[in-house]
Amino acid sequence: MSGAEAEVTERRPAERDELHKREYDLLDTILQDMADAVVAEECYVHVQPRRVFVRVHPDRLREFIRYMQREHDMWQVSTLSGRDLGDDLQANYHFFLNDKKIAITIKVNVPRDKPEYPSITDLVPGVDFVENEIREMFGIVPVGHPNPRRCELPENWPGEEYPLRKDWADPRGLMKRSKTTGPRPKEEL
Amino acid sequence: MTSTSNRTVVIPPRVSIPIGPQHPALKEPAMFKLTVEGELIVDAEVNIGYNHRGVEKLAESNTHIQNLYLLARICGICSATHNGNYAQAVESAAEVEIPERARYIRTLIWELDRIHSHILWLGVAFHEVGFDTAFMYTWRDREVAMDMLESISGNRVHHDMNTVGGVRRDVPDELVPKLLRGFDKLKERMRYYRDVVLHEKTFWDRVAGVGILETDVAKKMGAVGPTARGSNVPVDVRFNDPTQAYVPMMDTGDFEMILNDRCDVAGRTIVRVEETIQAIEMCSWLVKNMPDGPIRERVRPRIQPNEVLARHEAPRGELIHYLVTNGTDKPERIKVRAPTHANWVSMAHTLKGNYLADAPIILAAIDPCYSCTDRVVVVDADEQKMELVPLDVLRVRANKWYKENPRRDE
Amino acid sequence: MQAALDMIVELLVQGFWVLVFPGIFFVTSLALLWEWIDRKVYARMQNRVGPLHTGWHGILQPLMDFLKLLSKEDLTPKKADRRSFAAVPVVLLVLSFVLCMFLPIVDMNPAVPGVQGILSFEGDLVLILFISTLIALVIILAGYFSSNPFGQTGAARTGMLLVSFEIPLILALVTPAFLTGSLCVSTIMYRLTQMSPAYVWLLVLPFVIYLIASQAELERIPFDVSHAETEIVHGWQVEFSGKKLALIHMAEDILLVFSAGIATTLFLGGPYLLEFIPLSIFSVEFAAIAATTWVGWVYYPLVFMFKSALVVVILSNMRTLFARWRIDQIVRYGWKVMVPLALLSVMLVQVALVYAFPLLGVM
Amino acid sequence: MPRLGKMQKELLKSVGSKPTTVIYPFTKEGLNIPKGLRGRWTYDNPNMCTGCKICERVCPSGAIEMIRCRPEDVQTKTGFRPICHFDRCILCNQCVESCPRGVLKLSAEFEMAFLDRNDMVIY
Repeated sequence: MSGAEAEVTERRPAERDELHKREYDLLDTILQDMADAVVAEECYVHVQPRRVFVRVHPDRLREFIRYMQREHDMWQVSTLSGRDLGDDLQANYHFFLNDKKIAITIKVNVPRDKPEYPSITDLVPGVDFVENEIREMFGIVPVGHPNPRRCELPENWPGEEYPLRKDWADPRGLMKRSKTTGPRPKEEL
Repeated sequence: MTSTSNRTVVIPPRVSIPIGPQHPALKEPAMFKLTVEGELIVDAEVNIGYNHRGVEKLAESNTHIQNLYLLARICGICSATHNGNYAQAVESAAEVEIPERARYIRTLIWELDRIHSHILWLGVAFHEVGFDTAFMYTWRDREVAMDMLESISGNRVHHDMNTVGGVRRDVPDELVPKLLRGFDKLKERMRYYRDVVLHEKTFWDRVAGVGILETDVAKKMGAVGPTARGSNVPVDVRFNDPTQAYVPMMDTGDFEMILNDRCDVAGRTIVRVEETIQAIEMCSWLVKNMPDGPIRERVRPRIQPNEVLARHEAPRGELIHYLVTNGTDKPERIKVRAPTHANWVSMAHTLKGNYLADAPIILAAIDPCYSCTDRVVVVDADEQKMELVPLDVLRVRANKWYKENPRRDE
Repeated sequence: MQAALDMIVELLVQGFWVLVFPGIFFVTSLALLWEWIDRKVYARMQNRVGPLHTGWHGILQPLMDFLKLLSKEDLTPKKADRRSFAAVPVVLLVLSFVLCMFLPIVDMNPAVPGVQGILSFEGDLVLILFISTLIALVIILAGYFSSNPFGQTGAARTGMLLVSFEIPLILALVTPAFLTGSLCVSTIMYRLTQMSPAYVWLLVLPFVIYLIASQAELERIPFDVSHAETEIVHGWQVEFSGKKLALIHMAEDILLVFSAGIATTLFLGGPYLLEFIPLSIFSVEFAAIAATTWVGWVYYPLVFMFKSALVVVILSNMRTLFARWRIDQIVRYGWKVMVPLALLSVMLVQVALVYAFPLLGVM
Repeated sequence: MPRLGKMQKELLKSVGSKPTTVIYPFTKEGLNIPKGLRGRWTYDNPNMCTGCKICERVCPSGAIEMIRCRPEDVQTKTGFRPICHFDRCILCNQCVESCPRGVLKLSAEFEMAFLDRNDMVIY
């Protein structure tokens, strides 16, 4: 699954019609205020109502979060989901602006060989557990996490194996043992 | 009498009492290490992840249809929410409009699932506090909701009503009067239980002023669902981000979000009971003005590449499905954030400062829904050390110990 | 030779009394019956069926549970002191049997007027109170012997609970003694039946206090914080298993028999029922027949069981009605509500005896 | 104002009324089983089956297995027919919906307890 093909076709930007007016106002204010911290061509309003996707440089993430909390009163954190884009890894922070009633997803891309980005647990305590989870599952290390501990996988799980990455092909055949259709390694898909 | 001048205040030694992973108060295992001074909980640490089954990795190799059933099996009580939310995610990924009647039936199943889940929680809360009579009564009256669900979907727990593009079974017209009668009976019983919750002194003493979660702390720690609404935090996906049949229902304007500013377990209990009554009114509204028409839409199994954030108000809180499709009939990535996962962070905060006897009711107050793997905690009393021991190591140790001192000559 | 024979017969008869009829066998079967009544009433009030399959409507269920527990494996924790750990259930059982010996079920001693229990002597009320405190002490020691954090917490809670409910229990039991001026349970009961009904109104408040205090002594629902299964996993009973647990459950049931028995004896008029009817053929002739002939041996136990069953039903209704209080709430209500109420009732009785009754000319 | 003994009236009322618990193995009348209950998997009209393996592919828990046709069976074009290991089956009714010929059906029978897992197979 080459990264480029997913890049091109994955986003469904909505046209600037009356239906998505509020989302586009929010997006414009964000692009205007934090132009340098944001990768402009990958920020868009989704066809689905009340959804905005924004991509931020890893080193400017904390500043962007503080800006959003200050300007747009963003306090409702939903979750943090990781993604494997082939050549680099992506962490998506999902927030919900309660008064504007818009769900904003902040994407942070980190290179596969050095997957680190500054953790935001002290700004948003709600992401404490999910940052540990993304470190175990994807190997994306949120630097500066107050108590990094193993919270999802068992203790004897080898440290360097990250199960949710696409190239993790289940060396010990755990998946094969389950008699369901079971996932086959990437190449058989 | 000792003279009061040199009276020494004895601070009870700090004892660390592990509640879990196997404990009668926890229906499913998570490990809470409570540091206790006498009867007061001084520090609490929440260890979860005992029931990680790798659903997200498995879901990446199933087709969307099979994933509907896999995700429904994540949680036994609120399976309709996972099922419905995933169907909703795939439909918005395929950008397909499902028929109006299917929306109404899907929302009806969601609300019925909320009713039976809240009544189940009320019974468990009564049992945690030792009020077994009310536990028996609430679970008897829950059968009315379960029978309705069974007559509509054919199965008590895993309804599997939704498929990509609509609903699988229709609500026949001769069933409607039976449903309305059931709703009235349920509403009358729920009013009685609201009365019991407010007026039974022994229950109210155990619930009032226990497990305080202030509003700003709840906001900061990302609490969701009745736990947050019990602390006056306006978090409800049905009102903030309505989808399916919630859109016309919110337009009528005769339902509004239920909030309570008590910030303790009593507040969460009242919110859940009020929500059940509101859910019953929603259900009767849905059944009364349900439009007729088709209930399914043909959707090709291969979904166009898209990334979708589907949100739904599960009985326990806000459920998130972040779905990324890649053109094949299998999802590229599906992230499932169950509502209980969000409440763990605020759980450690609410446990502090309460009595040990309140721990079970506080744990039950967030209505936790998690399940188990094979880990156990070995607490060595004399060396005061505690280690997490996986089951197979434990089994090896047990066999070795029994070999050394066989029981016969004891 | 004749004396030896008489002595042997005397021993056999005494043995029969102590071991079989009003003694151990009768009390144990009564304990199982009360547990069945308790579970059945508890279930029917919760709209359930309750024990059903063993015997008529599940009447043998408590016996089956007892036998099943006897056959289970009996473990002793490594850290616990083996001998004292094994001694606790036996001591509890023996103490509860001794307590039941003072109940006047059948007339054991015709010399003294009124129905006398097996061991009735002047001053056995004080001994009863001492033994019930002793049982509380043994329960606390059981918690510590089991060397388990849950066990120790349970034992500490039992201690707090029983200390705060000992005083109301004592004051409630002592009030009938004030009225009748005797310290023997059987004599108190006999004199109460002779007194005029005005005295009965004085006993209503102590009866209520006694019921609440005995519910706390037996550690049942509103006060069962010491072995609350959802918090500390059966508290002080957590390490007992197999035969030891069976004996502990039997001891608890016999304590229930004793509590109900004391309630009927001191507050509900003991084994007398028909004698209270003012008609002469009942209160005089029948009383004489019952006191002397074998009729008493059948009539008195039946009345005793009937009244005890009533008390058991009241206790299990209390068990159904309430949720479990926290230990600090129990101790607070114990000292803030129960102790003042008990003192008030004692003052009421004194005022009535010294001032009101001479004025009203009540004998 | 909370007071003690709120449920006393309800308790006395239920002492008189019939208990709602159904003594299941002995009497079945209490369980109001609805008409459309999804129960045991049945291989209804074998002559319609063409052995197209859609049901095997679509089953979420891999409970359906295609085996060679028995001689007395009907002649399916590909010579295969489905059998169900219903210890794995989750009764989701997806195979019945996906089957183009309507060969399979879920009956309303829900008692499927067996002592041995190997003989929990429907032919």
